[in-house]
Amino acid sequence: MNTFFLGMALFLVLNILAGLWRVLKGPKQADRMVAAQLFGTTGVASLLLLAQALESPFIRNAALLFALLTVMAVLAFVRNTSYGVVEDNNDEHL
Amino acid sequence: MTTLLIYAFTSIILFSIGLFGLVSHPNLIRKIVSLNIMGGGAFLFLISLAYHGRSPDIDPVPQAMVLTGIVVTISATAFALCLTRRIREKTGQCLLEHCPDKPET
Amino acid sequence: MPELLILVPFTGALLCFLFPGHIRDVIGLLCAVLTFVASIILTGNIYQNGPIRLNLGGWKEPLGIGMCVDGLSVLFIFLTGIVGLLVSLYSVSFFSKANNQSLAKHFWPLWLFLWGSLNSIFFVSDIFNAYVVMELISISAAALAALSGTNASLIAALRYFLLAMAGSMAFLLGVGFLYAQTGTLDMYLLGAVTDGGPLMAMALGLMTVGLIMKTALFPFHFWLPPAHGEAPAPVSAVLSALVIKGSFYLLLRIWCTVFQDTTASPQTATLLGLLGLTGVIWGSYQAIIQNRLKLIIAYSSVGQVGYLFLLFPLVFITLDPAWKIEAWTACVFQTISHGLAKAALFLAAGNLIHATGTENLKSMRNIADRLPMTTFTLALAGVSLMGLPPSGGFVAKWMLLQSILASGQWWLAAAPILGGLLTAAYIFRILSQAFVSDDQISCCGHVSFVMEKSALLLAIFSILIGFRSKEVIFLLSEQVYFVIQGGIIP
Amino acid sequence: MGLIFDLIIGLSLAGVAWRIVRVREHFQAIVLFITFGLLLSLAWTRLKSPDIAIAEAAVGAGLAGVLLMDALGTLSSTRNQPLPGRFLQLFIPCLFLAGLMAYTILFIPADFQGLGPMVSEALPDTHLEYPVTAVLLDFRGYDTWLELGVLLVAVLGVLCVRQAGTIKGSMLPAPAEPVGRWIIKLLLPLMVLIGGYLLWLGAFAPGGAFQAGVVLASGGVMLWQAGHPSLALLHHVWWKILMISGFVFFLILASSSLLYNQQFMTHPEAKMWILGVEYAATLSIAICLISLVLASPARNQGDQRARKTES
Repeated sequence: MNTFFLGMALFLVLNILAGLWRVLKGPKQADRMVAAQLFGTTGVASLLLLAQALESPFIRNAALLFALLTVMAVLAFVRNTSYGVVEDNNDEHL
Repeated sequence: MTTLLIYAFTSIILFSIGLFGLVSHPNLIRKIVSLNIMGGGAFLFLISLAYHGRSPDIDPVPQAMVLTGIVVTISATAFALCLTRRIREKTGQCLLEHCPDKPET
Repeated sequence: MPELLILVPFTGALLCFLFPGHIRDVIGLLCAVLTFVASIILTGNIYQNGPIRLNLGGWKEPLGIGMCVDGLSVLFIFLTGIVGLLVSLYSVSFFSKANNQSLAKHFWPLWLFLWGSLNSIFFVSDIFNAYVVMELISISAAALAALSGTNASLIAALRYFLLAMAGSMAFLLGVGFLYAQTGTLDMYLLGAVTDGGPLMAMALGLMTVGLIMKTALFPFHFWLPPAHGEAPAPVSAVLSALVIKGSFYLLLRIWCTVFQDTTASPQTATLLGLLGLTGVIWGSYQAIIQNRLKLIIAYSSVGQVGYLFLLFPLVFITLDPAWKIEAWTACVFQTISHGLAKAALFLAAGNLIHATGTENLKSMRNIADRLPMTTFTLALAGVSLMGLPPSGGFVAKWMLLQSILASGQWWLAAAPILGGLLTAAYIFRILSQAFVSDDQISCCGHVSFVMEKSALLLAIFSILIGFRSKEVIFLLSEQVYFVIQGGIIP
Repeated sequence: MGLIFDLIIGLSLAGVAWRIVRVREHFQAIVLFITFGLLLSLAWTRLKSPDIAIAEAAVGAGLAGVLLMDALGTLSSTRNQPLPGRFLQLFIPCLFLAGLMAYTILFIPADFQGLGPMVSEALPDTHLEYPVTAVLLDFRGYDTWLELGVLLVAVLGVLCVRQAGTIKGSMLPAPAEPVGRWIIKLLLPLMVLIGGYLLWLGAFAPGGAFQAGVVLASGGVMLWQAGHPSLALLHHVWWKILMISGFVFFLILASSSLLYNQQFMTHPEAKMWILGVEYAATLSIAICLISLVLASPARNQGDQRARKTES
């Protein structure tokens, strides 16, 4: 059973790698940010799977923190883009 | 042993990549990010050692060292970023070379 | 007693952070005096009773962190105490000037933190602890270097800090390699490990590179002149007299305690010596061609630091213990006399800049009869840097030359001889300007009594230390030799 | 399966790191760096170090992202800059160094032991149940003290660079945004709860002062991001006192232990002590980190000028 969980976690990691394509391609900054958010979610899932596979329940706390904190980078991004810090030079990007 | 080797190799590669980024990038923010990658490499090396120990438990000393190291690195990063922002505020650029009020020597 | 040297400055830093206005100066000065007294007492204790080792928290090594105090550490502590006290005195007056007033509230906490962490690096006996302390030193030193807030100083501070951080990372990876080989972090236990494999060699390489970056040895010296030249005078004095000595001390400890028999190879030692030699010549040459007073002094640090690295080929290739001690003493003497003389020079330069309002060498004309005391300070400190008898610098260079001749590595002799000549050139260049009279330049603002006298005292000490070589040799040979050789204090 | 997992994680860490270094656009590098943190915390998890995974999750996902994103500011406008030259001159030495170190690693002794057994032997004497906490607070308490010092000095340094008297002087009124306000209503109570939970966990399981402090700090930063005034209500004297509390606690411990038992950094055998240290450290870590993130230089004047010179 543990191998199964590990395999699923591996699958999710591969998913993240596939998602990196979006970060590299863009084309908008927001696309990249959303891709990173997606990684956060995938990361939570794979951490939970790993917690099961390695029989180490405390890893779930790390998953909890990821779920809670990945939103902060987005908030910073939104604040910087929507309140006149990045926008003027990047109009075609947003 | 194999797990140790895989992660130790990774850590070495990370350290070298970070070093490369540090010396090759002119931009300050990128330099600081590269330093963080170097730090990640050094931490990964310590933790792979902790995992490798003979005893069934993980060696807690490298873990404590890495925790301390993470705090130190985030503080240093924040300080360096503050200096960077200040430099950009005053010179308009994030580069070390640009230095208008320095007379030629 | 060694604990107080850490506790007092840290407490002082916190109090200075909390309290505003003049209370801050009083607290800062009080802590400086207390720390100075403690360092003198500690030096006396070690001189009489020999090295001590403390186990923090009551845990024996390798589990707990130790502190080790021997002759080598107290010599550095002693230097830090004297320079620290006089720089603190100077800063009280320096930062009470109108245009510097707002800087005092940042200066005092950072400086006392720096002092405390310097003291703790001189006691260090655990390599990971050394990493943490080094970061403490780098951050506070970089913040102090950025104190004046000009563009150039900010950039210089950041350049220094990035380099210092990279050095720390290399050091940390080195710690990892050492731990992988030996499973311990205590320096003395590491020194007892006899089989030096590739892991140890790699650790030695990483740590050495990391530390010479912070010490500004020749190819890594580029950060030093702007960082030291752009800071306010007391900060420059502290940075060049003490901060680079902190990482040098750690390098010495690591080479002599951890790697001395097993890994330290003659080739690496020769390479370090060669870099030191190049540094002496290059730094002194650069100092000659500068036109700004503080840059001259800063480049001269690059040269003077080079001398320190001549120790490595002398100690790690020579086998005769008597000459080893001679080389050790020369190196420590160089550290102390350079620290005192350089602090004096920077403080005196601060006085001149304060009086004339500029630091261009040309506008320093006329100062000899207006500011005789400051000119005298420059001359005295210059004498010590050049290595004229009877100064501390002379003893250092004399003993260096002797041990070079005894070890048969003739090429190293170029450093004290050429370096001395080049040093004389830039010192005379400063002094000759001082004695030129030029009616067009009107001089001078008033320099306060304390600022003049504290610079003068430092210069006098740098001369006087030349008369106390017997005590230094005793401290190094009797009280530390055992510790340097990797022995564990009972 | 485990081996494949290790290989994939290792390769993707190296690949992402390489992209971070080589990518042209700074914004992409930062987004990739956040991903790098995620992969690292998977690696910590795999290496059975949940403490580090939690810390990395808290720092890498939250604070580091915010710090870098804020620092980037206008810079992201300089797209498509030329990649740095001198590629080979710098790359070959780094490659050589990597090869050398990789070769060295093969010599790690197979019977490597570390200090693990010794710690578990001495653990009963510390009155702590969890070895990592015991190492942090007891065996290597001096390191932890100095680590709090590093945090504090970083804040002092930031104040010095900003030429500001207090952190609050340099704090900006954050723009009030409706979405942000809504998010904090949802998340802030959770953050406080989880912070407390991690702190409580630290005595016997992965978790502890630093992790809790980071979570609380994230809460504080989030408050500010959403334009909530509550942080500004704290009087600056209290701010300072909270900031130094962790360091002061250790300082008092260190000096009092000198008095009653002549030995530096020993502590009384009481649960109260551990609790006190953990609480004080958590609070001061949280406040210091908030200060580090928020003490950002004023964005209006300088950046306007900066943008003009850049474009």
